[in-house]
Amino acid sequence: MKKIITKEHFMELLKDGMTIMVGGFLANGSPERLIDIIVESEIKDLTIICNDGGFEDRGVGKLIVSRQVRKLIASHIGTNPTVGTLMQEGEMEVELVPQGSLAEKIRAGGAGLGGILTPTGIETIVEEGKTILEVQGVKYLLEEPLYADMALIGGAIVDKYGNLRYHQTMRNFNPLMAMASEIVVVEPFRREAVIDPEYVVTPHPLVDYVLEDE
Amino acid sequence: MKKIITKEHFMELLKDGMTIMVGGFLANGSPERLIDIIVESEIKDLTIICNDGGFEDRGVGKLIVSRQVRKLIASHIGTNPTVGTLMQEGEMEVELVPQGSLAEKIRAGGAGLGGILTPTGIETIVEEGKTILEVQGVKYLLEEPLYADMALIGGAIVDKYGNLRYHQTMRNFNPLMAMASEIVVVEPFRREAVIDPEYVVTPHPLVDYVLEDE
Amino acid sequence: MIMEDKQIIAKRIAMELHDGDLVNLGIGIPTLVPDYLDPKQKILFQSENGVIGLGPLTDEETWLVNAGGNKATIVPGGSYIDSLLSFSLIRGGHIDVTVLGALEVDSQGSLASWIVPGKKVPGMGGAMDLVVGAKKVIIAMTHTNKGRPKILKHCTLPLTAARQANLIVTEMAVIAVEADGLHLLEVHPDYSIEDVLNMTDAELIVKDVIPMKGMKS
Amino acid sequence: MIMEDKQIIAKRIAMELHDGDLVNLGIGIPTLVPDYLDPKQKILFQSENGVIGLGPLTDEETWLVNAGGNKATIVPGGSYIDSLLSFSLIRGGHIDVTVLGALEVDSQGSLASWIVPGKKVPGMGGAMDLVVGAKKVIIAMTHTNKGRPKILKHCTLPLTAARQANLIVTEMAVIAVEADGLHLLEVHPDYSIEDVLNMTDAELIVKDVIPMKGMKS
Repeated sequence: MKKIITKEHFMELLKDGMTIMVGGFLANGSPERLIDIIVESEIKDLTIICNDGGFEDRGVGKLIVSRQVRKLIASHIGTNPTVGTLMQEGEMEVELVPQGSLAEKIRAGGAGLGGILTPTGIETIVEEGKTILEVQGVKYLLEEPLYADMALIGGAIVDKYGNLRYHQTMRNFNPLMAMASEIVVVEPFRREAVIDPEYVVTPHPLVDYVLEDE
Repeated sequence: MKKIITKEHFMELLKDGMTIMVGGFLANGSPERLIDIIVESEIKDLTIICNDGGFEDRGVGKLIVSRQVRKLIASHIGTNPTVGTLMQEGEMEVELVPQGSLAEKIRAGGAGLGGILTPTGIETIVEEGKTILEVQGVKYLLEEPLYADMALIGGAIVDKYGNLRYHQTMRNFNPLMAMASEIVVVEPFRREAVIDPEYVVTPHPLVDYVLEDE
Repeated sequence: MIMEDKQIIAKRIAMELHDGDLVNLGIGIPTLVPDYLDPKQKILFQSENGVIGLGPLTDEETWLVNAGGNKATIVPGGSYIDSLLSFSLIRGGHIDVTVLGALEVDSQGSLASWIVPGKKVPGMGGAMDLVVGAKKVIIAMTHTNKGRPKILKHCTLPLTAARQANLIVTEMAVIAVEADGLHLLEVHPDYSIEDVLNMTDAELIVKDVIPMKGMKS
Repeated sequence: MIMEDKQIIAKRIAMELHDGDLVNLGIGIPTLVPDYLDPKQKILFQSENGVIGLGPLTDEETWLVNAGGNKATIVPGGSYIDSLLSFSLIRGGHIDVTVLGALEVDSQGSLASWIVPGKKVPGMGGAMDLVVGAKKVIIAMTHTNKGRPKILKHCTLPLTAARQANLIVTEMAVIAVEADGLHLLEVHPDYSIEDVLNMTDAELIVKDVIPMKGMKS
């Protein structure tokens, strides 16, 4: 049985300046309750790694609107106008990464790799400042690993051991992030007694905490 | 519904000099019937990519005993004495790759990557002839992608669409190889009407052929 | 019935899809393509956020969304995958066709679609991986933007990828990107070849042009 | 009851495992370690071929095998994974302890275990990834081979990895690999410190040595 974590205990884990990975794709599969607690905590200067900027009232977008984010690493920010505003005001730094490269960078962090070579971004501004290597006659960009202090996992069906699988498209980045962070906190979408060993997506040793039900 | 392939049709796909990936770990999850058909076909000069050399009477070991293999790429060959014999006689080339690097090389081939950087093998003879890169102060080996003409998949539970999941530990290298080959042929371990969309491991567009039942 | 420009584009692109194809549709015009497919055709759609076998939109309660975040369905035989496998399929050449919009395409097949510096920075999302990885890249876009050509000698905006587009479909024309340049293949019956040439900044190779398939004037 | 050398090693290593640890056991001596664990201890075993929560061996019909290819079981809460995730966990530092045999270990913690050139070439299997990736690497081996020390100043065989071993457990001694060299921590009651020094080629730092935990003379 994984440690059930209360809202209060989760708040104690939060610190200014943390790097936090947040699952979800346009907030689908994002852990909304955990995000709300971070908003309430008022910690600041966060680096957030997420597929996108979410919406102003959903997903990581709420952290951006509350001005707790110093840097956002994402593939897409078009759905949250506040991101653009804060960027222009110089209040928040945004690092845009192609979605497939973002997935690979997070996986590399979780899998102990020093990076991966991708053809994506070659001859675009994405290659600026990055190492280019030629392998078997083709040019690739070296994308380096990402690792975070904490991962917040949503969309998860959680069993009593803390094993996870995911509901529908809420899977997205969640299983990758559960590999690539020091502390992994899960907000259950639903509970199941025991997930069949064949169907587990994230094995329970990767999970540190499961948020208690409301 | 995927194309059901007969023994005769499968034989027509076989050619001298092919590179073939074969799933399985010490023959657990290896497609024994497909291997037997290759033995019967008498094609030769094969390059076989498999976790290990199997046994003399099980798994890819049968292809080695029948002297159809020119080169074996594997992580372990200790369970099949014929491998050592053929190596010493200069009849067969063996490229030993750390098991985790072998998995990454196959994945890189299937995922369109130019390779991955791994700390495994640094300061050992595995690094010979390979590019070494330093990232964030740590040295890594560049392991390049592997791609094959054909993948032979075993241990698979196959549904009517050709979706796959795998029975117990027979999963091993099978899902990786199904991504990294021009032609993917599956030998079913068992059939299921429809695999739940949440439980599919290898989506059916990756599968070209399913071997007919005996 | 008069078709709007975007419907013309979607209808024509639908004719480029074939049984057994695994297809990724970008947001915007590409999402209209399925409206013009014969239901008997066996086209399978991939959604970058993690679906093989995306079905039509729905109003039902569901947590299945498409790449635009809209509630959708899954077809029989479909599956859910994570972002890693989704982009491994995309970058690894397992997607037969990707259809996406663009702000500019040039004579080499380079395209720009994700940023207008100083104005609009939505981000590249999955577009860079899709155009690099898919076997065939079809650009679905209006021929001009406020009267200005979008098919240029050289892209002026930051690229999504260099030399990756294979086919450009607009409301005026179908243009193939070949090693020797852009070939004008088809022209919509409402326009002349000259109209197309006038509205195109890039050189077009004009040889054996036919009326746009499936269109009436 | 007189314990065999390999049982001494396994029993002592069992004391190094703690509740909540995710542990990978190599073939040979390491597979004996679970025999000496208290069933109440919550140690989870990972098998490189794709199991989280490997249980005891079995004679029942099953397709679940361990890394030695032997029929085994899975504990409640366990899961099956593919080789990619298995080695991502291994290389990514998600395994707390790996226990494996070696032919040689040296004063820097470098080890050789997978090849005797010209004689035996079994291959490295998963060993190279395991020793590089696991948080703690415990070497389980007999102190000598045919009377010759296996703990050397410098390995003579091709390495499995450089500077990765953390603890060496033999039937004679427990030795920690630290930045300043090898520390002799414990000596089995059947041997003296001098016996251990005589049978060890590498320098050992001898300070506060205690009798090997859990052993009687």
